[in-house]
Amino acid sequence: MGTALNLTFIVLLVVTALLAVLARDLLAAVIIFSAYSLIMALMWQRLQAPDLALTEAAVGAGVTTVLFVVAIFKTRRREEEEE
Amino acid sequence: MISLVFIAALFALLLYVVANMPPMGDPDNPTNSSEVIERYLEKGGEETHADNVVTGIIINYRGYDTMGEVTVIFCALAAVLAVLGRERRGRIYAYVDRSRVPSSVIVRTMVALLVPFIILFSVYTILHGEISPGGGFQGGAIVGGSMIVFTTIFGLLESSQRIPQRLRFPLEGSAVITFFAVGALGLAGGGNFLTFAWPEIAGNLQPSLVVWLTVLVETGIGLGGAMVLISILFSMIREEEEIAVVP
Amino acid sequence: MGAYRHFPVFMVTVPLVCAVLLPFLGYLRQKWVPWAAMLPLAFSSVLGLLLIGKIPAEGYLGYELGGWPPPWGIELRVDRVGHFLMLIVCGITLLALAFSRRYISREVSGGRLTAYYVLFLLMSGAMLGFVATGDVFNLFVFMEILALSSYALVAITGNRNAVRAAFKYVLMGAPSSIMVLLAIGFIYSATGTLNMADLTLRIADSRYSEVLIVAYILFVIGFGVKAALFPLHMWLPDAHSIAPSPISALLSGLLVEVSTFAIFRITFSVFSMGSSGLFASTLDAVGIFAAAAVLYGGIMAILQKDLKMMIAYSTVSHIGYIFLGITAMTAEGLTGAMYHMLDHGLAKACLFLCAGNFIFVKGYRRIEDLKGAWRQMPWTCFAFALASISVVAIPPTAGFISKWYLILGNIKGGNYAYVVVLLVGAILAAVYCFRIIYYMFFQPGKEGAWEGESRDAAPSMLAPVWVLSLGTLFFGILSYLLIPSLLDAMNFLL
Amino acid sequence: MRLFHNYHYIASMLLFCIGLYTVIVRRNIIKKLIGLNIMETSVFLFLISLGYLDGGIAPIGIGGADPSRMVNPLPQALILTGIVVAVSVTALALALVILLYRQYGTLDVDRLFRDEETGGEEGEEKGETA
Repeated sequence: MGTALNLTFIVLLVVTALLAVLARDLLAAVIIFSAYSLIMALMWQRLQAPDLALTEAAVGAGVTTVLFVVAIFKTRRREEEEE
Repeated sequence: MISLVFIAALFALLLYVVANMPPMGDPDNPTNSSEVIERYLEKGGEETHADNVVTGIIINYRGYDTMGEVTVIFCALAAVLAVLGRERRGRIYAYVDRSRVPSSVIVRTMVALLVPFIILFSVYTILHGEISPGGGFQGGAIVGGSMIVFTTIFGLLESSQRIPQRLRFPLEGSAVITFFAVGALGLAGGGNFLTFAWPEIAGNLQPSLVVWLTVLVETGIGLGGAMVLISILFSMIREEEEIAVVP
Repeated sequence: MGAYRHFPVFMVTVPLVCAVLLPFLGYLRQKWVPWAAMLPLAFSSVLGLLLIGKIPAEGYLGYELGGWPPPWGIELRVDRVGHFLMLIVCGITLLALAFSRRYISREVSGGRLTAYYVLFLLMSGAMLGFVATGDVFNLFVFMEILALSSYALVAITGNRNAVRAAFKYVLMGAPSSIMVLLAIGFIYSATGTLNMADLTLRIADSRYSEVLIVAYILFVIGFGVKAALFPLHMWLPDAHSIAPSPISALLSGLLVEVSTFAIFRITFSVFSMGSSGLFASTLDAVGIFAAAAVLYGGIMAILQKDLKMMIAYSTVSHIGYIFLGITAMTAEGLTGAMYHMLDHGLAKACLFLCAGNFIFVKGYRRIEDLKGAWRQMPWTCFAFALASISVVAIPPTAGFISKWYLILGNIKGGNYAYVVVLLVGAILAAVYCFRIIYYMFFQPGKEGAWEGESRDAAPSMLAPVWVLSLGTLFFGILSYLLIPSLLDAMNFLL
Repeated sequence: MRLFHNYHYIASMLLFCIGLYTVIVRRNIIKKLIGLNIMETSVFLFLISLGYLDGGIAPIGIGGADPSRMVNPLPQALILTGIVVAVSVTALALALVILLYRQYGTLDVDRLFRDEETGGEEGEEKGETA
């Protein structure tokens, strides 16, 4: 049971990481990255690190994501096309 | 193409390491069996007077790392301000505030109601750091997060009046300063820098003294961290073109 | 043990805390900030000087922070070599700061001026901590303060090229920091401790040598980016040439060397080499890259048209020299490497500050524009010439002494190919340095290039330059003061 | 078999390489920074898994929790510092991105560094001055 849950989390982590990397819409990528951070926080809770889960949920999914979103609003949302 | 090959080679190398690493979760592997951990876990409670061993390590055993850590966030603030500059003072300048997101009354009311509770929760997180998960920086990040929500709904002008620059400015360095002050206090007691306890001086009061100092440092980190995060956010949100208006 | 056992921690912490207090002064009295910023560094320098001769007989001065004994708490550990480097750091940062006062007020204004001094102090304190610490994770923390402040200082003018160079630096520097963290994770997994002295003991009888070797490789790559070792140097020429001149002096004269010192430390204090053949072959590979760096840096420096760009490529070349001393694995080679850190710090800081003088007074950056410069700026030109002589390694200067020992060390280690490389490197250095000296002193200037009212740079900008260039001469002539104790310390390490 | 048992480690190495791939190969600079963050969290995951103990409990000694069953608290303390460092680097890098976009109008590294050869010499014009 525990292993299955951990493996599910890991698969989710890899999938979200890949999606965040491959998405062409930067805002979408950042939101997926936020989901990645939240899953990471859950994973760390599973590894008995509640302090870090709290920190990652507040910092990784919260502050970092917002900083990214602000930066995207200040710049542009879509990745540029190949020349 | 070269970079792909490089990354593949690196991955293979790392897999090779992982295959040769001690099994995870085994009580006998070097990380879990060293005497370093034993002391932290068994004596941490009485030596640092923090039931949360992680807090004990952060504030007490490895306090110098944490002092470096708070210097890093201060450094990040100085760096961002050096690159982008501070937002203008709310009273003197007004600007075309484009940071607001159009929102309905419901959202505005809910946010206005929620933010105080989020801040209350963060205060709890900071002050309860030594007995439950959480601590200074987590609480600070939560305050920062709540101000972010507030800013997106009510705009930079409004929120920079709620937490004005002249309030943030003196508090931004509070984390480093409290840490240094507490560290120097240990020196004054005849110990080393960052010593929290002097049994011969404090006597029976020592446990509560350590707890109070821990809470003091946590509060400093929380306040400093929150203010730094908010200042960084404001600095990034601020618009370039500002128009001066008569107050 | 007297009060001096507390000195290392104050040398590191006081600049950091003063950096945090500086904005208050900037708010009250902007004009005092440049002067006030010198105080903590002067304080650290004084403490550092007072420590001379106080390092105990066991070879290091340990300091248990928080009173927790080493494997549990963090330890600062200043050995003779570290103390030597800390003194270099104190001296050069102080001189660069003195130079900054006039120079930077033209390039940076308003609130950023305070930010400049804050970041400068953070960077200096972090460098001191980086050298002093005896704990690998603490090393990482100081490395991050150092990295963040240097990223920002490169970009501080807000000039578009500066921002771009800083971003390039971030893109290389940040992943390298993460690699160092991963390496720390690896050695922690194999030993269960983070203290360097404790690690040495446990690595010796660890069962997980594969993990340790990869950790070592990651350390070398991670610190190699910060030290700009040849294939990882791409950020250096841009960042060093575009940053304001005092910052270029710090980056080139200190940051790169401090990072090299980290590799030195990891190699000799933590992994205490020689336990396995694979470590030795890693170090051999580093030696090949270092030799490539010497040649590549020298050739690229000759090809440059921009003065600061040329000095930056010369730094790439000289980092190769230092690494060749480390990979020689002999006491002479290591002494040469350490002495080269001193010489290179002084000479490169001097060259960059001279370039700063040219930019400040006349706005000239190109090498061509320096033709006939000595008529108007004789003091700067003579200091530049003296520092160049040290870079080329001509006898009475410190550069000669360090290269002598580097060559001696490589001969003793049996690496004759590297001896040839070192000699070729010196010839390349002669080409790029003497070209400029020739331009300055023996070529007629362009019409109107060196006329006008402005004379040589102000005394407050000439003094640091001259202290540095005379320093190369001083440590060249009086090298017998330092070399024996360095040789002792190195024999102790091996 | 040990390789499978250490699946947390494998996952973090995989994530590390995904992040490194993004930093090196992707051309958009915000994407690169996302990759950087993925790299960082992967290393954090690795360090936390190092301290895990089978059947362990969180290292909080309330209500007579058994110290011998607690997971290793040291990596957790280190990672807390690491997270702060990560967010600091991200903040600075994003500030640089905003400034770069203001000055170059692009987020694409190839376009950003296209005129690099001449960049050092024409670099006199000031960009934004505060």
